Amino acid sequence: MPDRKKKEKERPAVNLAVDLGGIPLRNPVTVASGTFGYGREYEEFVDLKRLGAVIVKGTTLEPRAGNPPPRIVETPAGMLNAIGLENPGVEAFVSEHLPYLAGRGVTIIANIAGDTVEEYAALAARLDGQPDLAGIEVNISCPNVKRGGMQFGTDPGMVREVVTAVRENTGKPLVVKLSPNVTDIVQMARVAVEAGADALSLINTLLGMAIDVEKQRPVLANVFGGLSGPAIKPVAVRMVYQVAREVDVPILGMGGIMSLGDVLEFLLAGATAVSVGTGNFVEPHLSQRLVGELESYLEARGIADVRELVGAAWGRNGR
Amino acid sequence: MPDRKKKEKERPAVNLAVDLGGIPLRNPVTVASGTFGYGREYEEFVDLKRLGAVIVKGTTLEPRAGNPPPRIVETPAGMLNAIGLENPGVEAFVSEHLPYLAGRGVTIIANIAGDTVEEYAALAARLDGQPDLAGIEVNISCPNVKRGGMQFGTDPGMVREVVTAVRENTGKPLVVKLSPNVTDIVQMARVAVEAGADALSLINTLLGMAIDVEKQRPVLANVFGGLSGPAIKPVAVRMVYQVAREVDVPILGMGGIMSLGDVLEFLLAGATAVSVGTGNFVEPHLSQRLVGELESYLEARGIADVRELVGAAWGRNGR
Amino acid sequence: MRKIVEHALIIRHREIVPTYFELEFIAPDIARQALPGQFVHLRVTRSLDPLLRRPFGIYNVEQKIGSVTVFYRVVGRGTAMLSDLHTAETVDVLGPLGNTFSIPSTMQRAVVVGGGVGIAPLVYLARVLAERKVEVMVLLGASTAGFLVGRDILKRLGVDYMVATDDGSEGLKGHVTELLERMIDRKRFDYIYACGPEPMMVKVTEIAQQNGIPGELSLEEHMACGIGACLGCAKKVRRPADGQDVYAKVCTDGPVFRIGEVVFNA
Amino acid sequence: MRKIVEHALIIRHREIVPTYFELEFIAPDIARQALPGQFVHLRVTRSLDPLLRRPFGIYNVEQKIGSVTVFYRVVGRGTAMLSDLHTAETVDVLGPLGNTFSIPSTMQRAVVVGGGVGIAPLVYLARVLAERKVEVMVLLGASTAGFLVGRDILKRLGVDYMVATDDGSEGLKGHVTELLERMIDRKRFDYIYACGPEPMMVKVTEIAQQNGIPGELSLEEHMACGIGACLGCAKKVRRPADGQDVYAKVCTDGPVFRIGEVVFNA
Ligand SMILES: Cc1cc2nc3c(=O)[nH]c(=O)nc-3n(C[C@H](O)[C@H](O)[C@H](O)COP(=O)(O)OP(=O)(O)OC[C@H]3O[C@@H](n4cnc5c(N)ncnc54)[C@H](O)[C@@H]3O)c2cc1C
Ligand SMILES: Cc1cc2nc3c(=O)[nH]c(=O)nc-3n(C[C@H](O)[C@H](O)[C@H](O)COP(=O)(O)OP(=O)(O)OC[C@H]3O[C@@H](n4cnc5c(N)ncnc54)[C@H](O)[C@@H]3O)c2cc1C
Ligand SMILES: Cc1cc2nc3c(=O)[nH]c(=O)nc-3n(C[C@H](O)[C@H](O)[C@H](O)COP(=O)(O)O)c2cc1C
Ligand SMILES: Cc1cc2nc3c(=O)[nH]c(=O)nc-3n(C[C@H](O)[C@H](O)[C@H](O)COP(=O)(O)O)c2cc1C
Ligand code: FES
Ligand code: FES
Repeated sequence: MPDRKKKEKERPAVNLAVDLGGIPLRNPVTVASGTFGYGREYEEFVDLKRLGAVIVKGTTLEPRAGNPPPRIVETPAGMLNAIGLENPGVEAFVSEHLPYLAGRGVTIIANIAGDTVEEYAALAARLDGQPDLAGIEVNISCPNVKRGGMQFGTDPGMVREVVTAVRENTGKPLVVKLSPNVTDIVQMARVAVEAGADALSLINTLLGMAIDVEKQRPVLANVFGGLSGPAIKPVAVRMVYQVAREVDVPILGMGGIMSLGDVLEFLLAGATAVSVGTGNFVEPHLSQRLVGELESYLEARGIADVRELVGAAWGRNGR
Repeated sequence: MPDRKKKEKERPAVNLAVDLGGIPLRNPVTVASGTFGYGREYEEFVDLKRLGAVIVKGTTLEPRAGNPPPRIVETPAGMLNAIGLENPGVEAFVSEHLPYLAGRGVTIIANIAGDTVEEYAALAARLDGQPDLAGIEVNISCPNVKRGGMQFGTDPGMVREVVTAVRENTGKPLVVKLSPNVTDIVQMARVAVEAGADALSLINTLLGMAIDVEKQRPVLANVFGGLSGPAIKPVAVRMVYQVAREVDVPILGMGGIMSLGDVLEFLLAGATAVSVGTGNFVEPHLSQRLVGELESYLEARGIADVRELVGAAWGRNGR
Repeated sequence: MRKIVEHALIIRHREIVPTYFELEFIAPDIARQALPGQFVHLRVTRSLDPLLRRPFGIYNVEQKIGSVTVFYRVVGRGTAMLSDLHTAETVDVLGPLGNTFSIPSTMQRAVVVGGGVGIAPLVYLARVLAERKVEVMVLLGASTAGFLVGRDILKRLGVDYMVATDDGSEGLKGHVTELLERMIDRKRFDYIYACGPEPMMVKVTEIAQQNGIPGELSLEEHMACGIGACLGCAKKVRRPADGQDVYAKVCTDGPVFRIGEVVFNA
Repeated sequence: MRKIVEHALIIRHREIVPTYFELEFIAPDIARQALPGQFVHLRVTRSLDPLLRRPFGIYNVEQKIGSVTVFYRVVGRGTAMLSDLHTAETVDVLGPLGNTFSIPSTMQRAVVVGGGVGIAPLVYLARVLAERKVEVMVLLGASTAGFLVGRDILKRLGVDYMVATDDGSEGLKGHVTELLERMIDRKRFDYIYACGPEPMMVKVTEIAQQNGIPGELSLEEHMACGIGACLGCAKKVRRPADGQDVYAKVCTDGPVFRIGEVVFNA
C-alpha cells in the first residue's frame, strides 16, 4: 500500500488542457456537431464534463424538419448522412438545451448554419449574449440558397462574407468549420482566418452518394449525402496537416476518429484538439474512453504536456 | 440433356459490348491504370482478352525510378499510394509491353502522364502511330513542375491546355482521367470535353496522408499519397453521377469496385464502363469474375443490353 | 432505465432454418430491464467494416441466467458476419433501446400479428401478455412453413396461434392479414399488435381502422446511433396533438407507434 | 510455377506462446510448388477492413496431406483478426509468391540465422537443406526463450541449432549475430542465410562481407498485390551489373536478395 501511494505520487502530472482560439478545453477530446445530439442523449455513457467540449447539433434560426428518409446509409468504413439539419431552432436551443448542459458544468460550443449570410449574422447575434456558451462553431458547408445552392464553404468570397458577418455580430470565440470539398483547403483556411476565425475546424463531410441497385435509384431521398467515418480519415489528416502549417490559429481536427491512434494522428498532424463524430454511434462511450487513453499514453511516454504532440509530425527528415 | 440444350438455346443473348468514346469494349469491365501492371502480372489469374480493356501502368516520356519507400499504407477500407509513377518510359512500353499484349488479343489503353504540357504532347505523338493501341487515357493528376507543382487536373486552364495539346498530337480516342480533388468536378469535365476528350475517366485517387504514430512522422516517404479502394466509392459514384448528367461523352467509372453491386452502382450512376483498381490487389481474378457476374445478372433480369443500365438511377421520382 | 454496452458472452447461436438464426447471450443488466418491443443494437465485428451497429428486436429474455435472445435473418453483410460468431465468443451489445408496447389495463383480448422475422419482437410481447394473464392470440405469417418463427416458444407458453403461408404449406394459404380479417369478428379482439413488412403494416392499419380497434405497430428504419442522437432514423408520423406530420425517431420515439399515427409511403 | 488463390481449409491453428501462432491449412497446389523463401498472401477477413492481404513466409509444407504452415506473430489488426480464425474455417490464400533461396551446388556448410519470427521461412529452408544432405547449422535469436521459433521442427529434422536470447534465459545472452561471429571461424561456413529485423540483417551483412562469405537475406516491405503489379514494395538494391542503385520489388524480385545487394537505410 505505501508503495502504491508512492507510485501514484510519482506519477507525473500531465497537462491535457489546450486553448482552442480562446476556448479553454480541459482536454483535447471534443465531440462533433450532429453526432452527439445535445449531449443528453449520451449522458448514460459519458460524463459530459470530462470531455474537452460538447459541440451540439447544428442550429438554424428557425426550426427545421429535416430531409425525408432514408437519411443515412452505411458505406465501406463510413456512412453517408443527409439529415437536412433537423433542429428545433435557435430559440429552443437557448431556452432548453443550453441551460441544461450549462447546469452540468459542460463546456459547450454551439454550431450554426444558415441559408443566407443574414441568417448566420442573426444566429451569431442571438448567441453572443449567452454566458454559458464557450464558443461558436460556424458550419459553412451549407448550400447558399441566395446563390443557387452552391455551398458557402466552397467559394472563398462566400467564406469571407459569412465569417465577416458572424465576426461582426459576436465577441465569442469563433471556430470556422471548413468544407473539404474544395480544390485548395489552405486558401479557404487563410480567408477564414483573415475574416476573423479564432480557430478552424476540419473536416466536415465529403460529398458522396450511394445507389440502391435493386431500386435503381439513389439510396438517400436527398440523393447526395455527407461521407463520414474512418473512410475519410486520410483526407482529414492530410487537410489538417496542410492547413496547420500555413495558418496561425489552432485547429480542431476530425474525420473518422475511432481510437487513440487516430487522436494522435490528428494531433501530430497539427490539430490542437479533436472531435469524435461517427465513432460515437459505434461506441457511445468512445469520447470519454479516448480522454482516459490519451492521459495514460502521455504518462506512459513521459510527455508532460499534450501540446508537445501538436504538429510533431512536421518537417522531420526534411519533410 | 436435350432439355438442358433447349434451355441453353433459350438463354437470351445479352449484349455486353459498349463504346467508350470510340474505343469498342467487349464488355464494360476494364482494369485501372497502375493496379494491373502491364497485364502480364495477372495472366495467371485472368484471361486478359475477356476483359473490356487493360489500362496499363502510367507511362512517362523518360523512365522513372519512382518514390522512395514506404510507398503504400493501408487505411480503413482503402489504401494510400505514392508510387511516384515508376515506369520504364514510353519507348520500353512501345517496344516491349505493347507488342506482348497485342499478341494476346487484348484491348489495350495506354495511360500517360507528364510534368509539362510538352511532355504530354510528346507522349501522345509517340503513341499516335501505334496500331495496337485502342486509346489513350490521360492522367492529369500529376504535379505541373513548371507551375510550382500544382496538379494539372485541379485548374481548368491547365486541363484545357493539356487536353488540347494531347488532342492535337493524336487521332486516338482520348479518355481524360479527372482528379477528384477539386471543388467543381463538372466544370473540369466540361473543359476536358471542350478541349477534345472523347470520354472521361473518374475518379483518380483522393489526396490523403497517414501518420506513423510511433515514429511521429508521415508514413509515406512522399508525405502525401492517393487514397483508393472502397473507402472512396461514395465520392466516386457521386462524381460520376454529377458529371454523366452534364456531359455528352461516355464515362469510365472507378473507385473502390469490389463486387458486382459496385459495378452496377457505377453503371446506374451513368458510367458506360468501369475500372477495377485496388480490388485487383485483394482478389487477383476480381475483374474477370465481375465480367461473368455482370453477364449472369443481365440474363437473370432479362436485360438484353448492358447499356440499358447506364444512368438508370437518374431522375426517378423527380430526382 | 439505463442503457448498457456489454461484451456479452454468446451461449447459444444456431441456424433454425436456412438463414434464420437464434442468438442468445448473457447480458444481465439488459435482461433485467428489457421490455417487450425494445431492441438491442449489436456490433457484428471488430472491424471498421461494416461500421455501424445493427438493431434487432428482443425475442426472449431469461432472467434466471440473465440472457437475452434475438432472432434474425441473414439479409446482408452485417447479418452474415453476425452469423459467423461462435458460442463462447462475445458480442458487443448496446441496449435495451427504444420504447415498449403498451399494455392497456382495459385490454381484454389482444391479437398479435407478425410477418416474417417481424414476429421476433412479438414473441417476447406474447410471453409478457401471457404472464399477465391477458387473453392473446398470435397470427403468424411467412412465405412457407419452414420460415414460421417462434412457434416452439409460443407452444411452450401455451399461447394460441394460427398460421398463414403464401404457399399454403401450413395453415391458411395467403397473407396473415387475411387471417386477421377472418378472426377479427369471431374473436372480438380489442387491441392489435403488429410487426412485419410495410405492406402488411399498411393492411393491418386499414383493418384496425375499419374495425375501430386500437393498437400498435413496431417499425424499422436504418439506424446509426440507436439512441436519438443522429436523427438518421426519421419516420413521418401524424402528431396526435395537432394532426401535423412530423418526423419521429424510430429509435427513441419508437420503434413502437400507435396504429394510425404512422404515415406510410412518405 | 503457377500462382493460386485457394479457399484453404484450416486444419490446425494454435497459439504456441502468447502472440505466436502456427497456422496450417490445406492448399495442395501451393504445397506442391512451394520453395523455401517463398511466401503466401493471406486475406484475414471477408470484411473490407482490413482490406489488403498479409504476407507470411512458408514455414513448413506437408506434401502427403497437401498442407502449408505459416508461423506468425500478432503485431497489429490484421494478424489479430487472422488469429480469430477457427479450425475447419477457410482462409483465402494466394501463393506461392516470390523467389526462393538459392542452394549453390558448391555449398558445403551453410549457416541459417534467424531473429524473432524472421526464423519462420528459414525453418522450411533448413528442412530442404537437410533433405538434400547439406551440412547446416541454424542460429536462433529471440528476446527470451519462450519466443524461440521452430526448435521442435529442427529437432525432428535432426538439424543442429544454437540459440541466443537477449535476456540470457536460454543459450547465449546477447544477439544472434554474436553467435554467428563466434561460430563463423570455427565452423567455416561457406554460405549464410538470414532473416530478421533490419539491424540484424545489417550486422549479418557486415559479418558476411568481413569474412568474404556469400549468402542471402529475406526482406520485408509493406505489400499490396504481392505479384509485382502495384510497385508498392520497392526496396533499394545495388544492381550487380552496373553498381547502380535501383528499386527492386520485394514481392517478385525478392523476398530473397543476395547479401551486399541490399542498400539498407535508404
Ligand atoms: C428496431 C428494429 C428491430 C429489428 N429487429 C429485427 C429482428 O428481430 N430480426 C431481424 O432479422 N431483423 C430485425 N431488424 C432488421 C435488421 O436490423 C436488418 O435486417 C439488419 O440491420 C440488416 O443488416 P445487414 O448488414 O445484414 O444488411 P444490409 O442490407 O447489408 O445492411 C445495409 C445497411 O442497411 C441497414 N438495414 C438494412 N435493413 C434494415 C432494416 N430492415 N432496418 C434497419 N436497418 C436496416 C443496415 O443496418 C445497414 O446499415 C430490425 C430493425 C430495426 C430497426
Ligand atoms: C515476404 C514477407 C514474409 C513475411 N513473413 C512473416 C512470417 O512468416 N511471420 C510473421 O509473423 N510475419 C511475417 N511477415 C510480416 C507480416 O506480413 C506482418 O507482420 C503483417 O502483415 C502485419 O499485419 P498487421 O495487420 O497485424 O499489422 P499492422 O501494423 O496493423 O499492419 C498495417 C499495415 O502494415 C503492413 N505491415 C506491417 N508490418 C509489415 C511487415 N513487417 N511487412 C510487410 N508489411 C507489413 C500490413 O500489411 C498492413 O498493410 C512477412 C512480411 C513479408 C513482406
Ligand atoms: C449524422 C451526422 C450529422 C451531422 N451534422 C452536422 C451538423 O449539424 N453540423 C456540422 O457542422 N457538422 C455535422 N456533421 C459533421 C460532423 O460534425 C463531422 O464533421 C464529420 O462527421 C466528420 O467526422 P467523423 O468522420 O468523425 O464523423 C454531421 C455528421 C453526421 C455523421
Ligand atoms: C498503386 C496504385 C497505382 C496507381 N497508378 C496510377 C497511374 O499510374 N495512372 C493513373 O492514372 N492512375 C493510377 N492509379 C489510380 C487508379 O487507376 C484508380 O483511378 C484509383 O485507384 C481509384 O480506383 P480504385 O479505388 O478501384 O483503386 C493508381 C492507383 C493505385 C492504387
Ligand atoms: S438511430 Fe440515431 S437518432 Fe435514431
Ligand atoms: S506488392 Fe505489389 S509490386 Fe510488390
